[in-house]
Amino acid sequence: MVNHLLALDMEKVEKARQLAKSIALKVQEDINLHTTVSVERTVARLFGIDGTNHEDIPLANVVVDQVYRAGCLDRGVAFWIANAVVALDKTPQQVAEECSQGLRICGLPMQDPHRVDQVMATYTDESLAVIAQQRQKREALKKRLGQGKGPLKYVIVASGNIFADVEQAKSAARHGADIIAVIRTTAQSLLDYVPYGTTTEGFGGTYATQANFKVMRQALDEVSEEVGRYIMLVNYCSGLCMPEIAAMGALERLDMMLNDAMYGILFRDINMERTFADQYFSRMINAYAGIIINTGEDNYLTTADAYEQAHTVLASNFINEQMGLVAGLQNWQLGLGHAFELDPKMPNGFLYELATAQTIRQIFPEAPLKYMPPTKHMTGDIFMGHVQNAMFNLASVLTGQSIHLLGMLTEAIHTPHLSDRILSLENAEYVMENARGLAAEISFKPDGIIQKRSEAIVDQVVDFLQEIEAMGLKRAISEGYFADIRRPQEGGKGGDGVVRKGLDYRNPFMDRMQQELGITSTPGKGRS
Amino acid sequence: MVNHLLALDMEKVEKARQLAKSIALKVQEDINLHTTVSVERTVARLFGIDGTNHEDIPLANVVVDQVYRAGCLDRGVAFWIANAVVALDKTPQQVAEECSQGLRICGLPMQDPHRVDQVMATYTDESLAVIAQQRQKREALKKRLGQGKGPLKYVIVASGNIFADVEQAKSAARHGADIIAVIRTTAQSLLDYVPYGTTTEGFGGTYATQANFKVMRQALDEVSEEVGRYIMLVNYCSGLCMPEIAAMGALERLDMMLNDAMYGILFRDINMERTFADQYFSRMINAYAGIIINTGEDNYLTTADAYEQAHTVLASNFINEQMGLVAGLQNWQLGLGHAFELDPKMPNGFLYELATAQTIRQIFPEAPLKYMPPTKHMTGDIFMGHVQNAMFNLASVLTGQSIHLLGMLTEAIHTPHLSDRILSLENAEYVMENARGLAAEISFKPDGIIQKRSEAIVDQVVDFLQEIEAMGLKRAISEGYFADIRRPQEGGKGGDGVVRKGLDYRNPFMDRMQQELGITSTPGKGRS
Amino acid sequence: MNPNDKVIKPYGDSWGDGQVQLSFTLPIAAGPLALEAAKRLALQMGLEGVQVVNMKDLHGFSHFILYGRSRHSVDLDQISVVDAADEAMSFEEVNAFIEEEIGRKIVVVGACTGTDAHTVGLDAIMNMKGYGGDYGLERYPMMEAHNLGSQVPNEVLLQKAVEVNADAVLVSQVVTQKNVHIQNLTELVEMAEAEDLRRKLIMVVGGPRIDQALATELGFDAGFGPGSTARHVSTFIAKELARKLS
Amino acid sequence: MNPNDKVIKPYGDSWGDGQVQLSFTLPIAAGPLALEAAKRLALQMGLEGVQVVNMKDLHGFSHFILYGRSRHSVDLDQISVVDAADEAMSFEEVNAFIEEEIGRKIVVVGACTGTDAHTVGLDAIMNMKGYGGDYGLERYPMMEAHNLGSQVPNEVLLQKAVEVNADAVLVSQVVTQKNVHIQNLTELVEMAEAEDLRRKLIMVVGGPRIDQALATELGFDAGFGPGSTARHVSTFIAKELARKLS
Ligand code: B12
Ligand code: B12
Ligand SMILES: Cc1ncc(COP(=O)(O)O)c(C=O)c1O
Ligand SMILES: Cc1ncc(COP(=O)(O)O)c(C=O)c1O
Repeated sequence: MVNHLLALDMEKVEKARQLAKSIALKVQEDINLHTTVSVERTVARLFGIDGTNHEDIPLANVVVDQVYRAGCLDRGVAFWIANAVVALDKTPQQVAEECSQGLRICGLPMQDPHRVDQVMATYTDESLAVIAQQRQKREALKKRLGQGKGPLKYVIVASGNIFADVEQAKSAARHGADIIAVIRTTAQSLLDYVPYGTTTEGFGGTYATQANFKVMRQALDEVSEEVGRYIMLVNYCSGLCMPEIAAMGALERLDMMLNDAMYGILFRDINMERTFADQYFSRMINAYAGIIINTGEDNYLTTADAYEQAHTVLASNFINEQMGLVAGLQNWQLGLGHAFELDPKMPNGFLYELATAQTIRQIFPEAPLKYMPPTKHMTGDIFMGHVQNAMFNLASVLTGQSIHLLGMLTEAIHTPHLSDRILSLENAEYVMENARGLAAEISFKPDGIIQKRSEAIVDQVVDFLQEIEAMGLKRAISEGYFADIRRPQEGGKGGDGVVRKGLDYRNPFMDRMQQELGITSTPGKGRS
Repeated sequence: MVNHLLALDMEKVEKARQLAKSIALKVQEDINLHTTVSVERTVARLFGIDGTNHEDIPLANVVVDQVYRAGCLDRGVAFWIANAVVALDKTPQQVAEECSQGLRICGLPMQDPHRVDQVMATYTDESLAVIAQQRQKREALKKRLGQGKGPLKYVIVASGNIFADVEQAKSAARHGADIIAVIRTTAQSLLDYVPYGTTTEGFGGTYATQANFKVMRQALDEVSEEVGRYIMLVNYCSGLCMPEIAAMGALERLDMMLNDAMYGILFRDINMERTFADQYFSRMINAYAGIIINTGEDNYLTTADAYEQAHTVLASNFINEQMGLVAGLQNWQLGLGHAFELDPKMPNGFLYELATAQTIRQIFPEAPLKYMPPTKHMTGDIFMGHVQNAMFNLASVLTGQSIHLLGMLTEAIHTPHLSDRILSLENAEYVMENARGLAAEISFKPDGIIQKRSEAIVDQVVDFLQEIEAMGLKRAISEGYFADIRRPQEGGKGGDGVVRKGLDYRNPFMDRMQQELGITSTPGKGRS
Repeated sequence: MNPNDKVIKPYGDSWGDGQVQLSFTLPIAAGPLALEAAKRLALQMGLEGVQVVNMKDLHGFSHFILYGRSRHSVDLDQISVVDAADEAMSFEEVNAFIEEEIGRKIVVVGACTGTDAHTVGLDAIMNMKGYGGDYGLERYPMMEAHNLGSQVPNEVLLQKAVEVNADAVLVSQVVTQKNVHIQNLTELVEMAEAEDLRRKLIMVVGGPRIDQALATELGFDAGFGPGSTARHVSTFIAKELARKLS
Repeated sequence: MNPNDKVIKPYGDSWGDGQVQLSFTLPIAAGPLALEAAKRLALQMGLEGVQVVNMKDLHGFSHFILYGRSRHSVDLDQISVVDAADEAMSFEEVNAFIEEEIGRKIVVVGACTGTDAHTVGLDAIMNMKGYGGDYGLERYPMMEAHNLGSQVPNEVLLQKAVEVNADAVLVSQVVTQKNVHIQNLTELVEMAEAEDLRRKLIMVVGGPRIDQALATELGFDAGFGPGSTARHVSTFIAKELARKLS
């Protein structure tokens, strides 16, 4: 239940929401016209295509690249695979393996459209059934084991080695962590393929691979039973393989995914069209799989000033919300991000932090908000850092945040060591339990600093969204509206992987999920 | 200005205050009948008797012991010294020196009472003039340099070596400390004399000597100019030499003194009569010198449970207040003590801490409350300890405490190292500045946990004081009413140093100060 | 190094990374010279890849926070320790043991000696109520426990021991500043020896900075640190007395 | 040791007490064995009077906080360091120096190379706005600064350097996990050498874990750590170029 410590002008909030909706729908028009190599590889994977060729290239890439190079990806890889399945009487996996031996599937004779449709339907059903089962399993486990009290304590593991990550994750769970995120190695988001197998070499993170997902999920299932809480697993549905990772996560029962409509553009210089198209399909998969997404607005405040730009975070929350809803996500799946990033030297900074956190809390009452700790103003002074985190922990429990990323005292030094995580968990446990009832005890003065700051942010956000709505999101991004970063509308990585859908484009997963999720406003097929 | 976050039942508060007054006045009756060796040594010191004999025994002790052993202390040492001064035409110091060579002053012929009176008056005037000058100097410095914003940051130095203490104190002042307390070596409170000269060997603290006071005062005066804030100096007016140290502090311009009506009885097993008589005279000196006292109720919670016994702290605050007022202290001089000592594992402990701190704040709105940090539940986990201190810092700024003893992350390990103090100062600076405005922003729910806890404590305190008033304070102490500690009414150290005043008892300092401070209710002379 | 090795190193996030955090103050102002001095100290301590992550000027002093990889390791097979906690008997077991093996009450005298006034730790061991879920020695039917309280001079403790014909003395020392406890404990043992009491008495010391090694070094029979409860102490005394009497 | 000694030790509250705090994790469960192992490690590090003040069980691991007195000391007279901060010229001075000594604009190219996407540090040095009160290199009239941004492959950086005829390259490395920066920086120097650019270019690296010693070791001309500003970097480059040209 969300506290109403602030008096919000709900008309302005509604106005902002409508502006964001209009912004999102405008982007969506474009999204509907395009597919991407990554979307198509996702389809291939969901058809069961797994493994790599002799050059370690994933078979999903082998197949899609071939179709792309042959210039026939505008029809969707699903069609070509199904056609080959019918033509050769093989499974999609076998077809893919043959592709890596030289088979050219676009060159195969066209088969009976009815049988091709049937094949598509069969493999789609099969795959979606697995995802649905995983979703049910999660729900059953959550019901049986329960979860932490919340704000849910979320920690990262990032040793680079999945087996070391497992040790670290288990130890964290045993000390009170509710959510484990396996941070990705620094280079992965710009790889246009998903590495294969379990991995033990990463820098500042561990490769996101399906095998790694499986290893960690199993370990967390074990430790969940041990601690009597369902421990959630998170990875990054972000970068050039966004929807593929969504599919892998759905199959391996991840529970949350970092997944943002704009992060890749801003922070990885990924092409806009690519990002928008990828995020749409990936969100649909997350929606279907019952996965909670975590958006990345917190990142804005690492490059932009947290006081000046607080409203940009909120604006982006609105946009992420609308783009999420359009893709079929429910409100309870929208882990909108924000952060405790004010300069600790700012007088009354804590009051401003409370103002932002509580404003966002009240504007998105059903969303499992993701609250990020201080990072930018953390220094090598681990003692002071631990105190900054304590104040963050307090702000979180006071404003009823949902997903609470634990700040690490060593934030400015290294990805967390085993003991850093435990110290942080103890910090959060103490502060939150010691002050749990405080939110219900207090109210904010009507004319106080906190209330006024909240009003200012809401006013700013309306103006800001109005400007963006007028110029369009792409132009706004190109003009540095978010995070003080400018990205050209046509530039960025992975732009060549965007393909305009043909009239006969098919994506049976999208069709089926749109139907099941009740997405009507956005037709799945392009009109050329 | 004190916030009114809680609705207190002021009738009950007034009732408690009246009960405490009655308790104090009953004790005072007894006090008025007695003097002690320490009170008399104080008189000797104020007459200018300084230095030690060849056995390192302070001359004040030499003189008073002699008079005591001769069985004529009931007349007061002032008379005997003045008589000797007239008889021998020497200064009190010369008289004392001769005492250490064998002179027996009780055996000297009685001199003209008028001349004896005159001598007493002269030396009393002289001494009190020095004290008054120091008081003026303090006021001028405070006015010119100003002080910190408050809660005033109070740190201890305790290296055992006054010169190392000076380094540590200066470094602390430069990093934001407002108040420096030189902790006494562990053995000193039970010494029935005050060591002499500068000292470099102490255990868990540094000897309180007049020379050490001077060294530190000078260092702090220098650093006060440097940092542009008047840095206050604290020592311990406690133990068997309570009033002597008051005199030393008054002469050397200390600004605060740990000085409690019951601490010595409870925590040092000092005789009750002795403690009560000593505290009365010492407080009068502090009152005259414009020194703020710090009472020691925080100590109760190191042996008793902080939740169960919170009301005993408040009860003792009331008693210390009344015994302070009786001795001529003003409200602004009453640094009543309390502490943040709840078990950090207690759910909603922070709310209970706020309740107590705010209740005490509102009950004593003019008192410069002394708020003590967590000590009992500090462990070797310095990281967690630093967070406990952060919450304490927050509680302090939220409830507007006055004198804020900084918690040290190494509390469970050692007396503070140089860097411990700095880390703690930075912790407090951050938390307090970051949340300074919070108190003015919030209000507590009328039916909330905090308000109810406050009411419960006030109810308990009235009952508790009622019981004590009925049985008398001495019996209450002997039955373990405070700190879970029982002390027999007749037992304890230093009891043999209590002397019933004779009809002709003279203490010119007490007379003069009572007069100047406007103390009328309590006649300074005994009737036998 | 792998997870099954018996030769272990500090661990950060990969096996054998040797990660150690350290902090200290140097008595010179912060600056390049102090920084270099800090690094050299860390090097001498056997750290590699030394990272000074924080240098703070403290006016004439400087405070450092460092991380590094320890070159040192410890071979677990070379260490033999006994786990007192594992071997401790329960309240009932201790009493039964005393009844059977000694056949009379064991008499103990406890005190915070010297200038030490920290009674909470000794009380935790001796008082009825006990500590950490274990009853204190006063509650043991087969023990006669005398708690003399705080700031007891060593001679007073020994006098009392003689007076009640004690089997064991229990000494608590909490203040350790400038090794005041070492002085005081050494004095006690020397006095006991001088008065020819040492062999008769089981001598036990406890406190937050006390451990078995230190206790033995100072001539005590046992030392009990943080987390000790009456069970540990009573087990030790009962067994030790049985051994002495047999 | 006394306050005027040149041979210094860590300081707690008395001269020469050598007080050091350390913490680490051992890959075994907490208990007497782990405790002893922790102490032995501290001993090997040259600590005396080791106090394990906290042992925490982390399920198969244990975390320790320790204090001790370091046996090691450092002789300040044996250390020679230059204080870059003291020697740095001001914005105006640097520009004047370049005009006089070089007589033309200095061309620099900067990038976060390899997979590193942390641009804030490099921007702090290069952007107009600058950092810590100092303007960035782009603001210098006598500098032509090209900031290539993040995740720039080493070859792209060198190509650009050739293209604009750069005098210096500025590399930022923030991610240091598993020494990824060492690999990447070594590769850059080797490439520069292979392409015979090394002698022509002044090569500078910066980042929170970079210092002069590491930079030199890897074959760079200078390394800039936390707290560096454009003044320090521009002074170095200007003087170094003047030296090379003379
Ligand atoms: C409570 C307390 C006090 C109370 C003591 C009340 C009382 N009646 O005991 C008061 C307020 C009076 C006090 C005063 C002082 N204190 Co004090 N105090 C503490 C405090 C906060 C807690 C100690 C405690 O109760 N621990 C809980 C008990 C259960 O733990 P324990 O003692 O370790 O006992 C366990 C084991 O060690 C063992 N054990 C202990 N004794 C024995 C004995 C036997 C026979 C056995 C078998 C086992 C055993 O079993 C116990 C249960 O597991 C500590 C800081 C801290 N958080 O630790 C400082 C602390 C101990 N005090 C300290 C100091 C310096 C003082 C003073 C000297 C300060 C001064 N100059 O005025 C004074 C004077 C005291 C004196 N003359 O001794 C320092 C000691 C520094 C050092 N290492 O030397 C500490 C560490 C605080 C600090 N950082 O400065 N103190
Ligand atoms: C902001 C930030 C980000 C932002 C970066 C945005 C951007 N455009 O820069 C975002 C959110 C994108 C990000 C992402 C990641 N980050 Co990051 N991030 C940080 C953070 C919070 C602050 C860094 C910063 O901006 N510092 C401020 C600047 C001014 O300081 P500076 O870089 O030290 O620069 C100064 C000096 O070093 C020097 N300098 C620096 N460069 C240069 C160059 C030259 C030529 C010169 C002369 C001087 C110089 O001068 C500067 C001014 O004095 C730090 C934690 C922290 N508090 O330090 C983590 C941190 C650096 N990130 C880290 C990691 C691991 C990552 C990720 C790899 C995590 C992941 N797996 O997803 C990703 C991927 C990034 C990638 N591919 O590189 C780790 C690195 C750990 C390590 N030691 O290897 C850190 C330490 C956090 C942590 N504890 O895990 N991050
Ligand atoms: C939405 C989102 N995606 C991804 C990442 C991680 O970085 P990357 O996947 O780009 O390496 C973040 C970083 O916090 C994020 O917020
Ligand atoms: C009033 C008072 N006196 C004295 C002391 C210090 O102890 P002692 O002087 O008894 O050694 C304290 C301890 O905190 C105290 O509160």
